[in-house]
Amino acid sequence: MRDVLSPFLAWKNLFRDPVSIRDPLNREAAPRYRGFHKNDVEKCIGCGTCETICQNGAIDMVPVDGFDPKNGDSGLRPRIDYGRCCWCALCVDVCMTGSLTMSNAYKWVDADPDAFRFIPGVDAKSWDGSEHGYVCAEGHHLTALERVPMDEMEPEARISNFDEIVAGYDVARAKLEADRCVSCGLCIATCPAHMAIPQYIEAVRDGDYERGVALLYETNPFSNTCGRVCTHKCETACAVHNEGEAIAIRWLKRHIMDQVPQEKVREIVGKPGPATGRKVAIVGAGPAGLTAAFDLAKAGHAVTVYETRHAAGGMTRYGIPEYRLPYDALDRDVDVITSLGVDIRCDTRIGRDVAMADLHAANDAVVLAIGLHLGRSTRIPGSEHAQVKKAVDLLRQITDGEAFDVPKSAVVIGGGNVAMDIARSLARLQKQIHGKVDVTVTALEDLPHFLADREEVKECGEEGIPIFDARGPQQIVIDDAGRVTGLRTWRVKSIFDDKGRFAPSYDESDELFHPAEMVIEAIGQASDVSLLGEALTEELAWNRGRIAIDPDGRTSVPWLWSAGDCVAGPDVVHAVADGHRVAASIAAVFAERSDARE
Amino acid sequence: MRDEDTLVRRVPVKDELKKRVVKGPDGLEFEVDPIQDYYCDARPEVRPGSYVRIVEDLFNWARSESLWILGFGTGCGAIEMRPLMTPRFDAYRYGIQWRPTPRQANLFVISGYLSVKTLKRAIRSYEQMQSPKYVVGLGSCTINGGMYWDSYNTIKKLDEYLPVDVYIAGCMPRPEALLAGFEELKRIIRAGKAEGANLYAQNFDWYKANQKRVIHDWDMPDYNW
Amino acid sequence: MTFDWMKIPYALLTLFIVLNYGLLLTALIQKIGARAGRRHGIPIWQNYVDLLKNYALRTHITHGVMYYLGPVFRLSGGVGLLLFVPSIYGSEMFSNLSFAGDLILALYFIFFGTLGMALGAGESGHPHAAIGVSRGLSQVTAAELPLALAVFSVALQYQTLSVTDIVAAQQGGVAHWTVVTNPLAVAAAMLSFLGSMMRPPFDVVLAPQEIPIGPPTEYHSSYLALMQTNRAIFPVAKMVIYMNLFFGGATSWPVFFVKVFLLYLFSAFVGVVFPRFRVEQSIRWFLIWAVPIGIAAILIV
Amino acid sequence: MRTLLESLKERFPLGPITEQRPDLAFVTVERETLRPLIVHLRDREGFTHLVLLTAVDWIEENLFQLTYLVHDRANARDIGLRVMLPRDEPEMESIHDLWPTAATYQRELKEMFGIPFPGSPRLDEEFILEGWVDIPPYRRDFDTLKFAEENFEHRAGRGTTDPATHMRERMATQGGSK
Amino acid sequence: MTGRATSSPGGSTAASSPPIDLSSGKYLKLWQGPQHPGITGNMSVELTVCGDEVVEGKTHVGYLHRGFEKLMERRTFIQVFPIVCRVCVPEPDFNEYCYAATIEELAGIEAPERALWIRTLILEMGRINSYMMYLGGQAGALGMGVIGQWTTYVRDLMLDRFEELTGARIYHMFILPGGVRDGLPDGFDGRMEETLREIERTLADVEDVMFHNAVFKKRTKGVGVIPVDLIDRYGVTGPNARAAGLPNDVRKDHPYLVYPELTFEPVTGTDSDMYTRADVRRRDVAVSVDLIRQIIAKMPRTGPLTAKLPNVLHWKIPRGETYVRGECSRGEYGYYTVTDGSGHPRRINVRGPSYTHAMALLEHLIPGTNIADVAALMVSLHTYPPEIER
Repeated sequence: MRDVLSPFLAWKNLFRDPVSIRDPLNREAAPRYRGFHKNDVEKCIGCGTCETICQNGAIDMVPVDGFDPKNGDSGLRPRIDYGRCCWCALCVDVCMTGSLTMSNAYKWVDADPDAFRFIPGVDAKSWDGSEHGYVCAEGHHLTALERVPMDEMEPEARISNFDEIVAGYDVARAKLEADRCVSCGLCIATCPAHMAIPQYIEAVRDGDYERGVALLYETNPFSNTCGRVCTHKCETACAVHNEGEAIAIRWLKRHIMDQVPQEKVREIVGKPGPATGRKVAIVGAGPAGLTAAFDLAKAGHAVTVYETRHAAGGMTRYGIPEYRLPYDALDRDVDVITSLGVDIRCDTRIGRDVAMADLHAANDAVVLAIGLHLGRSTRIPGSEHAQVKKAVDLLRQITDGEAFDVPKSAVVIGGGNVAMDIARSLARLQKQIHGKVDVTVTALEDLPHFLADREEVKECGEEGIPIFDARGPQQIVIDDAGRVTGLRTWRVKSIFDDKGRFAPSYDESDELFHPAEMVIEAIGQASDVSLLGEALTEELAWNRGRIAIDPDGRTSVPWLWSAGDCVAGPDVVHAVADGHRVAASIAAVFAERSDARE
Repeated sequence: MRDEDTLVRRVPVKDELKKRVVKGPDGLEFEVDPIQDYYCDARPEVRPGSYVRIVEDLFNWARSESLWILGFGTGCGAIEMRPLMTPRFDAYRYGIQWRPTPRQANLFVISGYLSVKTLKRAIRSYEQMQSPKYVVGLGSCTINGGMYWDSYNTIKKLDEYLPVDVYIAGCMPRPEALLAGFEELKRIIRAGKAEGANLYAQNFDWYKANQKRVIHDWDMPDYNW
Repeated sequence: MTFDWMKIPYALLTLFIVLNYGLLLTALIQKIGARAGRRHGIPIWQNYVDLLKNYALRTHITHGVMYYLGPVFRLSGGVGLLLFVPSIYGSEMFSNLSFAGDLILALYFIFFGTLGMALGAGESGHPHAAIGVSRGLSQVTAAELPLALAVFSVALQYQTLSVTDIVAAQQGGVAHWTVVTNPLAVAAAMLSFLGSMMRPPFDVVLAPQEIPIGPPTEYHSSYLALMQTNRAIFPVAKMVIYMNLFFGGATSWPVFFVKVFLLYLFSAFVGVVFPRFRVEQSIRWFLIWAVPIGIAAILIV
Repeated sequence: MRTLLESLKERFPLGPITEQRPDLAFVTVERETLRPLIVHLRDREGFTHLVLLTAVDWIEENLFQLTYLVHDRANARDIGLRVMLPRDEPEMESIHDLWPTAATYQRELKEMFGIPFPGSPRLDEEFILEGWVDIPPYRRDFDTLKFAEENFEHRAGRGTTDPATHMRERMATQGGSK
Repeated sequence: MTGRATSSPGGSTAASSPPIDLSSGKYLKLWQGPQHPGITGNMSVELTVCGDEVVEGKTHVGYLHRGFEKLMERRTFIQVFPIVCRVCVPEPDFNEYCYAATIEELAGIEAPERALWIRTLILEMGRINSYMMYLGGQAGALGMGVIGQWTTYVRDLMLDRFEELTGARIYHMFILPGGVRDGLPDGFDGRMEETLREIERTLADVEDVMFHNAVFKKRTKGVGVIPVDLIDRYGVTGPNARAAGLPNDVRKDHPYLVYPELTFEPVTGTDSDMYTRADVRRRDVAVSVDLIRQIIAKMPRTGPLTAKLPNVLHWKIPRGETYVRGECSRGEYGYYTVTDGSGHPRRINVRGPSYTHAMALLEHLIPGTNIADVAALMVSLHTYPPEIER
């Protein structure tokens, strides 16, 4: 009987209110709901990682008006196709800047199937201002944000010698570091040489170092060098940099070179091309000159490089201390280039040992890659004193092993890498000779605007070198005995005037005195253009003290090209890029000429 | 457009569909061609609405307020239909009901992706519905393939095969979004713009060509009332 | 007794009232059923819209003459049933054509529509329709049996076959209603009533889960609309008979409305909470439970 | 598990064994050994439950791997039997008489991989696909994206830009020099 | 509009509905599905009937086939994660769990403790949802729509809990390889408790109306009996096997996640008919409700949610194969994953319980039943077509 009557209990619901939602058309979804996308387009860098991870192929990267490519921003923005999206929010999880988010809006109805495509943040949508929506859980990242640490010498250990500080990654750590890369390629455009960075990082991940070397040599014959001392602009453009630490691109490059024996590298680089019978002379065996030499030799041209100093390498050898770039690393780079048959003549100065005119006469083209080897002076009172030195000169002396009196105390003027280099080199010498470090650095810029690398500044501090930033040098104090006793500085209020011209203003009340036996100026360099000879100097067009060149690196004289620091300012990888550029230009001109001949 | 021949059939005819001779109970033998004999092969025609504007408006209002959905859960979207018809969302309030047979339904909700096999059934079901009839594409996969964009077995653009009145984006769209979609459909119907059935009749050859291009074993009549 | 031509417009008026009442009533009952499911259910006017929509559909196809006639038969069964029974006792206006018919005719009309449906559905050629019709016929037959017994019992009780007379005999208070005077007959009839209302547990004829909609599977557009019209009229007509035979009839429209509503509610009350029997189970059920009661009713009288 | 494998090794020629978990091991066996081994496992060792039967396409090695996973309820452990078949002649003996449900798996494998199991019921009927015209789709050499692009229309108007290339080109034209 | 025309039921094809066999005239082919209200999901059963009795039933599937196992081979390990849940629509979380578990095992990753608790919570919530769908479906297949109204309502409430926890209603995409995406939101416990109480109330109503119902008993008792000796031969698992008296429950037999720390007993029945199966599932809901309470009470509230993953964009997993199973509402759900050292899975095979239940078992049970019972029988095996054909 119960079985007959019990079902009628269902009717008790008749006396309860229905549970229907009154207005389901305007019901808000849960705060965490994965609804339609939002994008903070100002924050977005267009790295395309969202596109990569989207398994639906729902995301296109498209150019957007008002967003031009710039360093670390491709200028593209994601456009999402809601005919594809599955709202898994992996794109939100993986977003490198956190700009891509989701609202909890969920209603989109349209009769037109082509309407379901939009660029979040650009095409205005009703949910743009929505507060709720899916966000990544705290600490939930699909990619690693912290850089894999690299072993390096402790400051106490390194200060007494010129051994290389960083140890380089071992294979396991390199893989881990390479694994962090999201392969967006934003770095490529930033790299002056446009190296195939994501690809060689992939080679590290795969452990295929020979492929890595081949990729490196496609764009840069100075990978041992650049792997250590490159200015690595790429790392500032790195997508990971936005929420974490940039990939150690430079160290990974070095890691590749460290893994492959030199013979193998030479084998990978290959042989020079079939001889064309054309001859090229290059003045200056720095990165720019040698890169041009490398390319031209690969193309089969006969290349001779003239170098004033005892060894090839230019500023990388004479400007960068050994603890940053050991000479054998540089030698390996040079070795590959000479293995292509490039003839490097050291201790040969143009204008002294060989005349410019002879070079012109004997070659089809000449490249000037003479670098910046003259230190600039502050020209403050006392700067003519003998104990006031130029940083570049000192560094050269150190490299060549020339003896000089290492001062017990020194002050360096300048906030660039050269200033750090000389300060730290001096510190090492002081430690070796006097047993104690006493070097001070003063610079016009305040710390955040230092031109030197962050690591350099940091390591400087670790090595016991105090840095006084925003100090304008006023006078080098010389005592009655004619000895330098120190440097007097004022605090800098501003470096540039309203129009952006260099015109420092000082707070005269804030004066400091830095006692020192020697003052070293490291405020910039200039080219030694005396070797050109008067006639050529006259003939050439100039641009603010530098040789004027066209975008291909050609000077106003048809047979003369110029490349590297002397035209573009100090930067290793830029010099490499320049070398490639002039080599390509020369090759093109040669091809034109042979066409004309036929 | 591809070669007409490749459209027709790339898969051999099934045995039960071949022409055959059947002996009747009275001893007479006659030939049977299943595709021709058992199904109607008439072309659909465009059926205009009433010429009297106000009558048509009234009819359209009635049509919009009485949406009978064909109970055919073609894809995963079917799962959100149940909440729609039960206490929480109670779509009956909005004049929306289920019909188990295509004859009596006038709204076909394509609930998500259509596999080729289901497309075949969906076309037949659609053709059996009476005009005016409406199609709602539910979910992103009806718009552009959705997450099955690279699948070998699902169609990507529903409007290539059936005339669609309204799309609802989502994967899945929530019941609330479905209701919003139905409200939009009602608006379109009231405005007299939901003429999918006539569109289908007008572009009949185009639709058929598209359908035949993906249904490789086309063994249906071209039109099935 | 001469035929009063005025009865025709009056009968049409009855038809009109019943149609509207039927449409609203079915919606109301659906709403009440929906409340058991904890929701609101359709708007009360939904049936009108559906009806209008179905009449407004632009295409319809036919499977032959009988297919066409099926809904017509069904509707005429409903209308006939209604018209040959007095709606309001004592009202000249709404006694309809009750002079002409008696209980036997009414019983015939109840069956008539089903037959028409059977023919039409059979013509539609759909296996579901065929199965549904065969089930429908067997179940209706089984369900009619107790009703017939009950009707005979009542006829014996009141010694008349005229519905009007039976209603007249029940006037004067609840105590005179057949439900009190002949409870067994009413019980048998009410069980039969459940069987004929196409609600669980006896809706295997329509059974959407196995033979969707059953006989009307193929019906659509205006055919369906015709059947919907009938679905508004026929149950009311049937309930009018029940009301007249067992519950003292109605002397005014409000009483009419209330009694019909309660009767309808009874079927919904049972229907909502039970699943459906299989066809052979439901036939056995009628034979085991309803028929003996009917026989007992006759025996007692 | 170890003792069981040892005892199996004595009775049957077994190939490489992988002990994935304490309760799960995979054993490679020859095509001919499969049936006696699986009957032994089912009837003597209590592996009464056929969990799944599926295939893996090792196209590089020109092999199909059939995996028969059987489960021992009493001891809660599984053994997966791997049978390697040459891809060009992948026929395999049917086990539908041991487990009726295997017939379904075998139908699917026939359709999706093209591995025939002669004698299995309804083997040649279409199972999941209908009107299929290409090679069996689960084979590795079947490219689903290509098939989808050739067969189905995708909505026009899509198109993406590679950030790296775009940046390089645009930044080069933007002004060249620094 | 003249001309002979018939429609075959529910869009079943011309191809597969041959005319009545003229030679005998005894049999009728009847298609149930794919467009048919009495079919669970999008599949069809081809019935050959003789009178009201079904003499043969063939299951036809493939209407929902998307080629998931192929698509997974084209995707990276993280990209597989959003698509696996689509394999089984009504209870998607088992796909996420099994996939994540196989990947974690092959890649040697261990999900943190807290994630395991949340995973268990989600799986039990999903189980309740699935059972609620089933109860409504089972009653609905027999013409009792009101049960479906109630159960779908409480399922909706549970979906609300899902929504606030995972950010989605149906496809949660929450159990990432390595962990889960987020912790419980504020105030979740209280709202969950309310939902559980509503479920218990509804369950009591369902018991009164559905299980103490003369007609329901009449329709389901003694119908669709699976003899105990067929259980393993037909690969029957889960409630279908437990209704036959076997205590087969992966949660007990192969304890995974945090089940070892929870107390519960597998629910079993004795008669192995439709009624018992329904009853086992109803009582299983109560077990799940209790489990959820235990989980909420015991779970750690702090701690990491995900293990440290390698960069998912270049994630590679060494060659290997494994099988991980779980007890879903229909039985044993498992993923067989093979990797080959590349960034994509070599092969993933989804073992859904419906595969054997809806094909071999259903075809075995159908002959001899009444047409009217086919729909209910199919429901009582509790099969979900998408996991059959994937």
